[in-house]
Amino acid sequence: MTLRGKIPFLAGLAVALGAGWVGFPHAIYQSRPQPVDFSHKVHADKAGAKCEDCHSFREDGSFAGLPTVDKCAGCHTVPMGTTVAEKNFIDRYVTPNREPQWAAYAHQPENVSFSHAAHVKRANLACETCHGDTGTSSTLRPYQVDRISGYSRDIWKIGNMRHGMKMADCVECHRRNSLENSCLDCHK
Amino acid sequence: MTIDVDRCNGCGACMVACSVENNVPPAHEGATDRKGLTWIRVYKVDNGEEYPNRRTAFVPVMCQHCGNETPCVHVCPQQAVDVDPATGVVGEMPQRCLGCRYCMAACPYHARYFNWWDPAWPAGMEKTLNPDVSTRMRGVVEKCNLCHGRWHAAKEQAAAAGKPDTEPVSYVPACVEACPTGAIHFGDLNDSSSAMAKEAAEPESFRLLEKLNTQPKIYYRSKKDWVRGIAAAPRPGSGKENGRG
Amino acid sequence: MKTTRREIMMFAGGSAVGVLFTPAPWRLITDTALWSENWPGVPVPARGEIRAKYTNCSLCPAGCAVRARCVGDQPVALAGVSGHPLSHGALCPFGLAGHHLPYLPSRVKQGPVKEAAAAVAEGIAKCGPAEYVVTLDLRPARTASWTYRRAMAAVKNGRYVTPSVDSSVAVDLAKARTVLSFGVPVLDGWGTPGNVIAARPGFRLIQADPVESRTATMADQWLRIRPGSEDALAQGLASTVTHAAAAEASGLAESEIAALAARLEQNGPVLVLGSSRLESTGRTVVARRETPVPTEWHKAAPVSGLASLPDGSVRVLMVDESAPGEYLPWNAIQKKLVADNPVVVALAWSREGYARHAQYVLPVGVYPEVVGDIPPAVDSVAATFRLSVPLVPAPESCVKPEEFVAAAAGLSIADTLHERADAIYKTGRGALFTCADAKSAALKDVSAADFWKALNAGGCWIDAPDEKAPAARFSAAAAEARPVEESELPFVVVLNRELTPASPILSKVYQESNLRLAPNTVALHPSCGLEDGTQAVFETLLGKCPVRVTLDAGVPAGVVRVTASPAVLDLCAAGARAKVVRA
Amino acid sequence: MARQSMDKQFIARGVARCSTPKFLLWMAPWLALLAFGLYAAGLCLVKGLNQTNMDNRFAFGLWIFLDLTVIALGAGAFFTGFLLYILKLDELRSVINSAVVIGLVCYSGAVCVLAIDVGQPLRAWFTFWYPNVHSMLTEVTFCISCYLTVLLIEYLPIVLRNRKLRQVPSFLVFEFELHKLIPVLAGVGTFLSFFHQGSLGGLYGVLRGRPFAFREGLAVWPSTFFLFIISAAAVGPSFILLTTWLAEKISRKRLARPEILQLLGRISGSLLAVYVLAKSIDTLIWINRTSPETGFQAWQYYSWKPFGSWILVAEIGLCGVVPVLILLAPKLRRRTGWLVSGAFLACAGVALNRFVMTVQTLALPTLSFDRFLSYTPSWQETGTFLAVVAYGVLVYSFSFRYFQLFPQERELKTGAPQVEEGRELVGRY
Repeated sequence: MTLRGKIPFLAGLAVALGAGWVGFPHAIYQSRPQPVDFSHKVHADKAGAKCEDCHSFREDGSFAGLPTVDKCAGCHTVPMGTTVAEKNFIDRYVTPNREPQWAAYAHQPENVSFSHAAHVKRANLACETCHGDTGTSSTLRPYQVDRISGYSRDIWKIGNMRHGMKMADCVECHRRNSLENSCLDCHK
Repeated sequence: MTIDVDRCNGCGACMVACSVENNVPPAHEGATDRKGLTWIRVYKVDNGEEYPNRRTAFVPVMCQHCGNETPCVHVCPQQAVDVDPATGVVGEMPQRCLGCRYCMAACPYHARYFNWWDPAWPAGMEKTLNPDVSTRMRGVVEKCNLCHGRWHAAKEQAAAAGKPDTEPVSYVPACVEACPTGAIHFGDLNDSSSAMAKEAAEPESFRLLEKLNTQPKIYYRSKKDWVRGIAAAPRPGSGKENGRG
Repeated sequence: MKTTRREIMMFAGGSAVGVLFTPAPWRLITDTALWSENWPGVPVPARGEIRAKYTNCSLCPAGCAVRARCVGDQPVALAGVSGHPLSHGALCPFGLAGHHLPYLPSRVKQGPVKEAAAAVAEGIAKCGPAEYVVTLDLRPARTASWTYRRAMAAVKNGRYVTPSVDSSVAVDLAKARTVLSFGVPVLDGWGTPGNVIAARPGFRLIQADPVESRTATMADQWLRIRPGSEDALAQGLASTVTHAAAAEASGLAESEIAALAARLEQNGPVLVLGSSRLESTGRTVVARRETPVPTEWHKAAPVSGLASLPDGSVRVLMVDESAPGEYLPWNAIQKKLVADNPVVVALAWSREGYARHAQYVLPVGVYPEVVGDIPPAVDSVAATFRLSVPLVPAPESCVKPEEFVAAAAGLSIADTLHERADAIYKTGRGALFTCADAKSAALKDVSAADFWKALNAGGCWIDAPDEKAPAARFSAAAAEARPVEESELPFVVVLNRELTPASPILSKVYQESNLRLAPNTVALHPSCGLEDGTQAVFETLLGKCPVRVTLDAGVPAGVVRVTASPAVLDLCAAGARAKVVRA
Repeated sequence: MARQSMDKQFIARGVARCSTPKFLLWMAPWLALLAFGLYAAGLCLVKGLNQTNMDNRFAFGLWIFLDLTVIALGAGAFFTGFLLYILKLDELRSVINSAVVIGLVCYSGAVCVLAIDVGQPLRAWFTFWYPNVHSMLTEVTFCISCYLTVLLIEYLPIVLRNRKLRQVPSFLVFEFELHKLIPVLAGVGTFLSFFHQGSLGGLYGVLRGRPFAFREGLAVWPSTFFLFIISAAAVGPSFILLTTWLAEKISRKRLARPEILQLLGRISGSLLAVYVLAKSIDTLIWINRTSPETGFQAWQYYSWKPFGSWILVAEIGLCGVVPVLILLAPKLRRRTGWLVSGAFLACAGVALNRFVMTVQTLALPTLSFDRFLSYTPSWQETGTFLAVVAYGVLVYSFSFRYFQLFPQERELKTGAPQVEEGRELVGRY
């Protein structure tokens, strides 16, 4: 068959490859801005805050996760800086004492039972291992969620992370350190 | 785990506590004792006699956590079921399950349950769900895993307290905690010094269908001969239905 | 140029091949599988800090202590409080699921409060000389009950009525060596379950029961007597009739009765439950000291039974159903109402009780939404005081029954619970048990403020043992089975006590297994001719209601065992006759 | 008119087929049945398996039973292929195409039903991604899906040899290439189907929790593994025999020489003989050793009515020994009536065996305090299965009309004018 005859075939091939590799990865995620333009960097530098200061543990060893607004109110009842972001934050959330609807990048699926205590306190893993350089970011990137499964994009590795947070990634590390590897060790 | 059949008065507290702990939904109106979800189920068993010789006992049956060639584990086509080498607990992952129900056919104790309906709670009641256990969806199999939610909590506290992960954690499943007569005991069978191991070794202890050689980790106890008799295969020929409960 | 069909097909072919070499199809099947993990219809439990709260269960008179596991402020699981002097850490299936009750589908949420208040006021106003304003209290001896009695004392012709009048008679299980029970579910929710279980090794239980109830199963001796023959057997044992006559009536062997009588002689002290014919011995039944109340409360209406009211005399009836208690059949109440439009107000959280009959149904808070005290259970020799503390807020629309009644009677009340706590504190008697540390402390060593604080944290005050508590006896209780009335209906009714309404999760024991007899279900002997699970109609001389049939070899032929839900109790009492026909 | 002539162009040269309207008339009821079945299946998919009468105790029901049966009957495809291409039994060329279509129909049908039978079809592919190599079901899934692909490829040349389609040159080339491949495929197919027929048997044989089904065996495979292989191989030819005979009756044509059918019967008979022998031995071992060792006296299984010991007699005797005798007796074989009934009995026997393995296994109690259970499929279950039957008939009829299922048909046609006559008459009305 002549090359000319093959053109439509090749065209189809090209179109499909383009769509699948370029278009699809964008289309599958839905992107949502964070309620507040928060800078981890500023807080780390100026307030000299460590991660645990805001993302704290409770007495019973469970992890509190994102701080509630009253924690922020500790410092930010009145603007400390001059940024618009801070002013908006105070007007919108601190003063009326409303919780901002943060979207947790690293939010795990419901059936995962992840113990920060076990990983941070016992295994001494650095936060960056899973959370990438979020701690030093000067702005919050928009939260991207898979349109179908509803899971955060960070579960599948995102740019600045060493690895993703898929089961495969957990298992890989657990295997390497010959730790628990039966289903219910990590699933609830 | 040991269950003292002589102490069980069949109140059903264990069944309720289990469902509350593990986010097992209330029955769909179409559900029956054959389409329900009861990780632990108390059967009413009698000796087949008539009054005054009639004797009745209550036998709670949950996953027996078989130790030897666990029937459900190696039939599952996609590794949704496994035996934790550390604890010996037979774990099942509803999110991995495709609902082929092969494991249910394989289980001689009928301890596995299928979600025939989407789980549904009356409006507002979903607020009372236990955050340590994920809810299941329609079309998957689920069963007792000795309250792994509580186990996770115990492990987390141990980790927070700086204990090494080699140390076994202690907790009790919901049914043990709920049993008002204290008929159910829970402990470490491997530790031969433990009260558990001692109870299991006593002559009045028995396991269901022992001859199948599935090595269950649930031991039943009774001083009554006829009760110990229930461990055997169905009485041949007796078409009599005593499957109430 | 024009594209031919062939070119289009080749293009399609090309893209088909191409797609396979992109992530798209593989990601899509992965995502759909992930979607099935949390697709619509699978609720996600709320996360949050886990806290423990303590309260006392007000679902039955036992008032067991409860430790609630809460996420934030929302209770997600209940358990007993181990080491508790009264409930010994036990909790029944109903108590274990108590935190579901606020979300019951059958819950009353709205009600005509103003209209009801107006109607009551009008009723009181035009209440004639021989007519009464009545408050019916299903759970007597509470602080709220005292409020009702004061309120009824405040209105002209006020009457305070309760189902059972001897709330101050207590049973001392620890003393008994033999317990003879006539159909009383001793091991199945009677008294304080934890206390009964703790005392169980100390006594021999003889259960006279027509059916193989859970108690009969666990008793040391089960006497399967004919339904309704309890009284005859009791008389036989009390030798007011001959053993032969008793045997004749009860269906037991004469020798059996003789042997039993002898055993009662030897193995005293004997505690007799469910019959007032036989005398309990050895002060196993005593008069309990009243839990102290402020002296100014003593200007209160007396406690009277429904029987004390003449028929057609009740102009205004206010029923407090907020705390489940013994249910009086509606036809008995109806007889007492005046002919020309009486005012009946039901203060209820469930539609299943008097709400079906009252013209005004007002929503009230349900356990664990409301604060209230729980009077001592029948097996508590010492007076007690413990509060059922709210774990979740009650809906805005709910009224407080005692406030409604007090307002109707023009009685102004303050924080009655606090007043009573102070009255108790003044006596300086007894000890305080605190749940959090499971410790008891003498009341003298506690400050009044701490006392009140502890009570609001599920704590429990227990009176000092009363050495010279006089022996007492039960008056013939309403629940006592009366002889079978004559009728051509084939079955004799034996009632089965279940707490209704209960959490939907009880479907585990009602529907997804036949462990307990469900409220809308009757148990019959397999020989009855109906199949297991048949939809049928339960019919008595008073009416009918739909039921499901379940077969149970433990129920003798000619007997129907039915769960005593309000709907059923409106139709029959124990020993009544009924028939069950396929629907 | 135009589309009818169009339609005619697709029908192979030299064979006569009934008129288009008549064909459509024949297809219509089956299409209706298919539609109904698809609705039922849809209900099960959308509303969930609560639409069925299966439950926690009867985890498997009608569907699994019939899947096993259908796959056993479909075995004709691989076994004929095996005989033809590997053992070079050339007479069978005249039924191989038909066999392939039968196989395709049975397997694809079974797979579809399985997809509905699982609670979470969206996750079915996990079996390929996280396979549990110890599970017989994994083996089944892999083999069946692979073999289905093989069958599709084997089906292609049959399609491409269609009179109209061959006009496309590239198709012709492709078909030719494929054809050289067929023996290889047959080999692969044989291997695969041997395996999953076995695994289907193993499915139950390994259930140590179900002493009624549990069997000891060789290596990792319980005896049922091998019994299923033999039984499937045995009834495969019988089923082809039956279908061919049916096709002849319905189309009123002679499609294959009687000798061929008798040959099929003989093959079937001899294999069945082996099977019956093996099965009997297995049963004896099971009754006397396997079952008692698990604490279950074998005779008590048969004390739960209605499954008395008659079922054992029926399975091995009536539907085992009897057809063997019929099919192996040359005299009887020559009489179509006997031949067909023999083949039918053989098929029935295997169906009964599959029924016992699935339904009776689950009906029997294992705990001393549970009861013998009964189960009747809901209309949704039945409907779904009827859809498969309809689908089978449709595909077969369609293939029969437009493709060359029976190469001998053309020459036989001239040999049998009277039949032809009849068809013509019918055709005219």
